[in-house]
Amino acid sequence: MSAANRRSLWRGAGRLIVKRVGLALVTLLLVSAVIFTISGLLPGDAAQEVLGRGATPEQIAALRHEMGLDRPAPVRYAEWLADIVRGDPGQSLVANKPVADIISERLPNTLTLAALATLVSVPFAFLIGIASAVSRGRKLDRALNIATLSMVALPEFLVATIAVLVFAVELLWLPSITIVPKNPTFAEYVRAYAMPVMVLAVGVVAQLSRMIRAAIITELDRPYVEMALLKGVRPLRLIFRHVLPNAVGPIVNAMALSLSYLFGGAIIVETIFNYPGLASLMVNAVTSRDMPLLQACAMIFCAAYLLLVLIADTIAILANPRLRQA
Amino acid sequence: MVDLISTHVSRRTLLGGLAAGLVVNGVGIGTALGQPRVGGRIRVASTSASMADTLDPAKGGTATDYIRHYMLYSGLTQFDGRLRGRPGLAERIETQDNIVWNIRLRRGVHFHNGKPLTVDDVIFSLMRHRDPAAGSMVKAVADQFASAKRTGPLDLQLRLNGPNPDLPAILAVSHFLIVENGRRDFGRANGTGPYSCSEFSPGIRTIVRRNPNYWKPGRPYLEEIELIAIPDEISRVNALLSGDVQMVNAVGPSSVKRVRATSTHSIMEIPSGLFTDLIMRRDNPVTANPDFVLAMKYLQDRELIKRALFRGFATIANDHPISPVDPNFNPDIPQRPFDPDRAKFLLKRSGLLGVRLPVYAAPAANASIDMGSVLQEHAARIGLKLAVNRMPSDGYWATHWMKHPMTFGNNNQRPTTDMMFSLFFQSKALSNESGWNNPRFDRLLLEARNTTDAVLRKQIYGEMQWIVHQYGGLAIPAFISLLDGYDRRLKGLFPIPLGGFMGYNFAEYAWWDA
Amino acid sequence: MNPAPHVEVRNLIVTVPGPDGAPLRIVDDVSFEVARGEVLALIGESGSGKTTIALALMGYGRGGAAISGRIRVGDATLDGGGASLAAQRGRQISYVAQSAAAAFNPARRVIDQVIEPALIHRTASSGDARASAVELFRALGLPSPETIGSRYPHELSGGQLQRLMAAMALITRPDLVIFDEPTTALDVTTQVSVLQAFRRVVRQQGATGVYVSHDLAVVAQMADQILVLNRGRVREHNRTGKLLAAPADDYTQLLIAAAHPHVKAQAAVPAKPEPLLEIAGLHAGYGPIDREGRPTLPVLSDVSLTIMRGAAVGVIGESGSGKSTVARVVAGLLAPVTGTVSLAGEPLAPTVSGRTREQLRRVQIVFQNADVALNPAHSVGDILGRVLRFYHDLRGADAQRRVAELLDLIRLPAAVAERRCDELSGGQKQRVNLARALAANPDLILCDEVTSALDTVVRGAILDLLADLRRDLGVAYMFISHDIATVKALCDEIVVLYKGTTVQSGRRESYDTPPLHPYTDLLIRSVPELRPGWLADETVQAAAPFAHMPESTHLCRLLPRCPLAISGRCDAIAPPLRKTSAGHMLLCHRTEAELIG
Amino acid sequence: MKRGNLARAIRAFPWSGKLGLALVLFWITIALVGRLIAPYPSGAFVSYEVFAGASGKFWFGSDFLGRDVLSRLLVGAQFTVGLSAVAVTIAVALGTGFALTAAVGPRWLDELLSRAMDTLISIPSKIFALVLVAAFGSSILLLTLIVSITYVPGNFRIARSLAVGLARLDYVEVARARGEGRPYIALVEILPNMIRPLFADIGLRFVFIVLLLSGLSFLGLGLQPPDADLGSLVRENVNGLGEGALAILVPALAIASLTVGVNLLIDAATQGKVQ
Repeated sequence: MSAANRRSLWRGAGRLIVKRVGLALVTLLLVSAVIFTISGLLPGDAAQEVLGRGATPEQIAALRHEMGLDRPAPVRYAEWLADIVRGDPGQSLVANKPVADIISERLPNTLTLAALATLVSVPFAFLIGIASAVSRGRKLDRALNIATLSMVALPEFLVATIAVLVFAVELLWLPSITIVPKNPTFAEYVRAYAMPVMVLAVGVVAQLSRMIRAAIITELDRPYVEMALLKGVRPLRLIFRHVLPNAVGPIVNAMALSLSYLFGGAIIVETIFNYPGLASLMVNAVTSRDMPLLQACAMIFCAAYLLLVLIADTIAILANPRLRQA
Repeated sequence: MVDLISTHVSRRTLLGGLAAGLVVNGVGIGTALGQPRVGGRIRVASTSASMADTLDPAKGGTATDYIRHYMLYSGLTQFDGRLRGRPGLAERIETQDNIVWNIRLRRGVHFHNGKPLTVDDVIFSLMRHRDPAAGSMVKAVADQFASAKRTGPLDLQLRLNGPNPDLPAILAVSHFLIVENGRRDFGRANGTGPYSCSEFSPGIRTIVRRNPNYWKPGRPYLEEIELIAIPDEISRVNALLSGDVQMVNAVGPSSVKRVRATSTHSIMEIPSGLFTDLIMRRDNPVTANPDFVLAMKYLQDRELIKRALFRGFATIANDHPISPVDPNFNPDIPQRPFDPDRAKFLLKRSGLLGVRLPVYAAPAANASIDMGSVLQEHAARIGLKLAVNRMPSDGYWATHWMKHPMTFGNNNQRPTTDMMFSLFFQSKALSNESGWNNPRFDRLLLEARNTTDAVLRKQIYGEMQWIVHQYGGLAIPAFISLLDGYDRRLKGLFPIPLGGFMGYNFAEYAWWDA
Repeated sequence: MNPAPHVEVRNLIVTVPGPDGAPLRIVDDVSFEVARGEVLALIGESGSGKTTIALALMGYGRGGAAISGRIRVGDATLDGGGASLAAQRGRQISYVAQSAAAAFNPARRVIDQVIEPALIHRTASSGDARASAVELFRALGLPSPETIGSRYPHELSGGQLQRLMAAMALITRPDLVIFDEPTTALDVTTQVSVLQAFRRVVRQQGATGVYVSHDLAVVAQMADQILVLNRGRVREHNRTGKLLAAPADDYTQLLIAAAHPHVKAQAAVPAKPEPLLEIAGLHAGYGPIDREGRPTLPVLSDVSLTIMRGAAVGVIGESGSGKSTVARVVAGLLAPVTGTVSLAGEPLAPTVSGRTREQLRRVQIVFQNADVALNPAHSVGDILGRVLRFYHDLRGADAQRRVAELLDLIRLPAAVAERRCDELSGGQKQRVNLARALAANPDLILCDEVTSALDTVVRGAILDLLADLRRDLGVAYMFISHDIATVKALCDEIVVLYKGTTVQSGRRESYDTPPLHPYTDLLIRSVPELRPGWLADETVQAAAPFAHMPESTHLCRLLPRCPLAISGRCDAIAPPLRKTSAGHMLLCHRTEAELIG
Repeated sequence: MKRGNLARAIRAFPWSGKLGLALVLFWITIALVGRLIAPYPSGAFVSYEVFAGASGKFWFGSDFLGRDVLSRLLVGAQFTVGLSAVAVTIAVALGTGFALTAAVGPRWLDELLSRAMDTLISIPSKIFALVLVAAFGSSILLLTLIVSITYVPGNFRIARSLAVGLARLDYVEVARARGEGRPYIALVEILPNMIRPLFADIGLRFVFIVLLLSGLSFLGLGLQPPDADLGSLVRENVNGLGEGALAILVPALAIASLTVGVNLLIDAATQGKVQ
C-alpha cells in the first residue's frame, strides 16, 4: 500500500469516525431525554423510596427538598445535562455517593463478564458457523442447526437454573452464585465465572453461529468462490483466505449486537448468579428512583452499543478495500 | 359481653404465653449449650440489597440493613425469644409511670475506634430521630421522646410525651441502636456492636470482623461474616445448598422439602406475626359495605392458603393482626371458617354479587398474588367476578397499596402489640390500611398504654382483637412462618419472631462447629 | 506426437434436480474430441448447456448437477481412472470466467489471486510465480506489469481484469484452458485487444482451448472447430471455416443470420417533420454540486440533440459514455445541472415532481434488463393495468380490453396477462417491458439498451417489433446501445457519445463511409466480422501518440486513445464542432479531408 | 395452482422442515382450541397434592398450587402464541413501515428514523420493560406493546436494507418516472418483494418474543394471574425443578418445541427458495 493510499485510508476513517461520534452524541441526547421522560412517569420518587411506606408527608417533603426533587423536571434535566457535558454524572440520590464512584465499582464487573463470555463464545460460534456453512444442507449442518436451535429455544433463566441445580447443588463442582474473591487464583477465577459465562455463551454462540453461517453462505454463492474452487483451492483455504475477509462486515455487525446484549442484557444472569453488574445496578436505580444513577447507566449502555457498532463498521470498512478507499 | 369474653380469655392467654415462652427459651438455651467456639468465617445471604444500603441505623429499611446494624452496633436493650426488651447497653431501665424512664448505662463499653460510650452518645442516638433532616425511619416513634437529659456519668432520664409501657422493647429495635455523639456521616461505621466493619459496598456486600473488645465477654464467636443479598429465592436456596452461603432467610415454603432432604442443611421455622392482608377501603361504597367485607372474610380459604401457598408453614389467622406468638394473643375468638355459602348469602343480601372489582396484588406483598388467585377462584364459584391485577413490586407501596378499593398489604411482626395497633389500626394512623374509624378501638388503645397492669392490658388488647376481627376492613387469612435455611455446622441459633436471622440478630449468638 | 486426442468426451449427460424433484437433463448425450493445441468453440444461446459442458471438463457441476458419461483430459478422467479431473483444476485444466469483475475476490490483491494456483499446486515458489505472473502481464499487454498486481479488483477496468484472469489461468502452464464467454462483459473496443492477447499467449504456451460463447463472430476468430448447441443437444459440429461457409443445420443458419441485425419494416418519414424532443446544452452528473457548479461526478457535458416526431435516434457509446444518463435526465429521474429539455416546444421541469402527468405520459422509459425492470410481485395484467389507470383512468373491462390489445400489439397471447413476470422467458419479459411503455400511448420511448441482454435470435425479433410499432403507431425512439450494428439497423439518426460529449451525430447513412470521427471509426472497426482470420488481419488498436497524457476535460476526451491526434493542436485546445458535407457533425481537429484520407 | 405450488414446496421440505411445520400447526391448533378442550378451569385448585405426577385425572400432574398442568398449559399456549403473534405483527408492521418510509422518504427522515431506532435499541429491553411496567402497570396491552417496540429496531434494520436495495431497482425507477407517489412506490412496488425475505425475520423475531416474554415473567413483569403464558408457567413452577415435576418440564418442553418448530419451518422455507 502506498503512503498516499494509507493517508487517504486514515483520512477516510477519521472523517467517518467524526461523523459517527457526532451522530452518537445526538443519540445519547435522545436516550437521556427518553429516559428522563419515562422515568418521570414512574410512581413515587427517590424520597419516598428511601423513607419507605411508614414515612410522614412532612418527612418526604423535607427529603425531597434536600434532594432537589421539588424543582420542575425541565430544570433538573437541564442541570443534569450541564453537569454531564462537564463530565460529571452527579451525585446518587440514594447512596450518598458520586455516581461516578458507583459506576466505577460495577463497570469492571460487567466488562469482565462480557469479555469472558465473548472470549468463550466467539471461537465456538466461528467453529460451528463455519462447519455448518461448509457442510450446508448435509447431515452435520442439520445436526448443528438443531443443536444451536435448541440452545436458543429455552428461556435463559431456565438454562441458568438447570445449570445451577446440576453443577452447583448436585455435583458441587461450581459455586451457584458468582463471588470473586479478592486476588483470586486462576482456578478460583475460572470456578467463579464458569457458570454465568456458560449461560451467557449458550445464547450468544447459538445466535452468532447462525449469523456467521448465513454470512458465509451468502459469500459462498458468489462467483469468486466458484472461481477459487476451479483454481483447486481447498475448503479450509477457501473459507479463511477467500470467504471470511469478505464476510467480515455482517459478522462483525452481528458480533457487535451480541456483545451489546452481553453488556446490557445480562440482567437475568446477573440476578440468578447474584452478580453485581451494571444491569442490576440499573434495575436498582429504577426501583429506588435514583435518576442520576439511572441516567448514567443508560448513557453507558447506549454509548457501549454505539461504540460497538462504530467499531464493527470501522472493521467492516477496513476489511473492504472498496469502502476503505471511498 | 365484650368484657366477659376478654376477662375470660386473659388468664388462659397468660398461661399459654408463658408456656410458649418457656419452650422458645428452652430451645434457645439447649442449642446454645453446645460448646461455643471462637472462629470460623461464614457468608450469609439476605433478600435485598440496593444502593440505598446504609450504615446508619436510623435509615435501615431492609432486613439486610437490620442485620448489618445489629452486627455493628448495640442497643440499650435487646430482644429475647418472646420479644421482650432485655438489658443491653442499658444495665437498668426503670419507670414509675411509663412516662419518665431512668436508664443506667453499662460501664466500660467502648466504640470500635476505642472511644468510651457516654451518656451523650445515647442521648444523641435517641433524639436525632426527631430531626426530619436525619431521615429516620422511626421518626413517628421517636416523636414520643419529649426530652432526654443526663443525670449522672452513666445515667440519663428519658421523658415521653405520654405513657408507653413498651419502651424497653421499642429501644431494642435496630433503628435505636447507639451511635457516636454528633455522628452524621455514615460513610464508615463506628459502633459498640459485636463486629466491626471491614468492607461495605452498598448493594453488594458487607464484611465484618469479630470485635475482640465486645462488651459481652467471650462473644461473639465468628471471626468474620460476609453479608450479601440474593434477591431471587431459588438462587438463594441454591447458594445455601451449594455451600456458597451458610445461612439464608426467607426460604420459600416449597423449597423446604429440598433443603431438609439434605443431610448438611436444615430449616428453622420461626412462627411470627407476619401476615398478608386483603384491604377493603372504607372510602369506597362497595368495600365499605359490612356485608361485603364479611363475605370476603368468609371467602378466605385459610386451609388451602396454609397448605398450598405456605406448605403448612403458617398459622391460620382470624382477621386480626395479633398472632399466637404475641403474648397478648386472644385465643378465645372463634375461628372464622371458610364458608362460601355464607359469603354468597351476605353478598346477595347486600346486593353486591354482581359488582366487578379489581384486586391489586404484587410480589412485594408476600404471596398476595396467589392469595388473590385463590380468592378470585372461589369468588368466581359464587358468581362474584374479581380481577387480580398483578402489579410489579416496584412502586407498589407508593402507588397501589391502600389506593384502590381492594389491595393487598403485608405487615411484619412488630415488637409490641401497641405498635401494631397504633401504626395500622388507629383511626388517625398514617397506615390505617382500611381507613376505618372505630372510636372504642381508639379509646382502648390509649387505655392500654396508660395501664401499668400487664394482665389488664392483655384484656384490653384481647377486646381490640375482637373488634378488628368483627368490624375491621381487613381479611387476614394466615400468619406466615419465617423460614431460615442454615448449614448444620452453624450452631447457637434460636428463633426470635421479629424476623429471620434470629430477629436479624444472629451474629451475636451463632458459632461455627467445624 | 500423441495420436490420441487431448480431450475426449463421450455421451456426456448432465442432470440437475428439477422443481418437482425429478432429474432434468441440461446436457444430453454430447460427444466430441479436441486435439492437443486446438481450440474448440461451444456456441449456443443461454440455456444451451455450453457452460455446463465446459465445467464438466473440470469435473465440476454447478448447484448439485450430476455428471455422467466419459470425459478424459490427458490422463485425467471424470471417474478418477488415472488422475481425477477435479484434482487437475487450476493445474492442468484452468478456467477463465465470464465476468472477471465478479470472479476476482474483492477483498484480496490481484497478484495474490493470480499466483494462488501455482502455490496451491506447488508448481512454483512464491517468488518464481510472481516473476512469471509479471511476464504474463506483459505478454497480455497490461499496463505497468510490475505493479498492477498490487491493486485490488475494484481499482481495475473490466478489460484489465479479464487479462489478469487469463494470467491466473495460465500461471501453472496448463494443458487445457477453458474460456467461458471471456469478453461478453467487455466493451467492443476492449474486446478486440483482449481477444488478440488471449490468442497470442495461448498459442505461445501451446495449450488446448475450449471457448464458450454466444457470439459466432468472436468464435470465428478463436476456434478451429465449432460445436453448436441448443437445449443441451449438439446441433452441428464442424471445422470453423466449413461451418460458417456451409451451415448444415437450420439452427446454425438461424444463428448466422441473426449475427447481422436488420429490420424488415421501415417507417415512413413524416412529411412535415416537427421537433418532439429538444435537448440543449445539457450538463449532468452525480453527487453534490461544487462551487463552480459542477457535480462531484460529472457525466454529461454540453450534450444537445433533437428528436423529430416519429423519428428513431440512436445514442451509442461504450460504458461510461453517459448514454443512459441522457435517458435518465429526459425521464426526469436526474435533474440536469444546466441545460434544457423541452417536449414539443414546452420546457420540461428538471425532475418528475415538477412535470404534469400529461408530460410524463408522453415520454416513457424502457430499461435494459427486463428481469429487474418488471416487478416480480405483479402479474403482467397488473403492470399494464396500472399504467392505464394512472394515465388514462381506465378500469375494469375497459382496462382488460386494452391490456389484451397491448399484448396483441407485442405479439403475446392475452392469457399472459394472468402470468407473473418471473414465469416468462427473457424475450417475453422484454416485450412486456415495451408494452408497459406503450400502454401510456407515448410520443417518445427511451429505450435504454433494451436488446443488449438478449440472445441474438431474440434480439432480432425485438428489433423487428420496435420497427413495426414505430411504423404503426408513429412513436419516436431514443435508442440507446453500445452496439453500432443494432443502432444502424433501427435508427434514422445516430449520436455517438464519448465520455459525456457528443463526438459525432448525423443520419445513419453517413456512418457507412468516411469521414468518421476517429472514435466512431474505432467502434465500427472493432465489431468482429463473421469470417475466420479477421482478428489476425485487423489492426484495430493503432498506436496512440498521446497514450501517456492524462485525460483532460478541456481537451478532446479521446486524446489518450486517438491514433490521429495532432501534436500542438489536440493536446492544446478543445476540438471544434464541424459540419461535414454529408451533413453530420464531428467534434475533431482533423478536417473532413484528413479523416477521409 | 398456487395451492399446488405450496403442496409441492412442502413435499420438497427436508424432514426437519416437515417436523417444524407439524409443530407449528400443532401449536396454532392448541392456541385456537386450547381453552375449549382444557379439562379444568385454568385457575381452579383441583388437586390436593402439589407437583403431583401424571395421573388419569391430571395427565400432566398438578402445579405448585395444585392446579391442573394440562389445563394451564392449554390456556398458556394461547397466551404465548397469541400474544407473540400479535406482538410480532405490530413489531414488523412498525419496523417495516418505518423502513419503507426511510427508503422512499427524504434523507433527513431516514436519518431521523435511524437515530430513533438506535435510541430504542440501545436501552436494554428488559430494563425498558421494567420502567414501563412500573410506570403504567402490567396489562396484556402494555406487555404486547413493550415486546413489540423492543423488536421494532431489529426489524427496521433488516427491512430498511432490503427496501433501500429494492428502491434502486429499475422497476422502482420506472414507477418513479411514471410519476407515482411515494406511498404507491413503497406499498405496491417495494413491499411485496420484501415479504419473502422478511418472513425469515418474522419467524426469528417470533421466537425472540416468546423468549423475551418468559424472561419478563422471570422478572415478574409478565402476565397477570391466574393467566400465565408458557414462560410464566415455567417460572412459577421452577421450585419443582429439583424434583423433576411435570409442572415445569411440560411447559419448558412446550416453549422449546414451539421455538424450534418455528425455526425449522423457516429454515426449510428459506432454503427451498435458494435452491
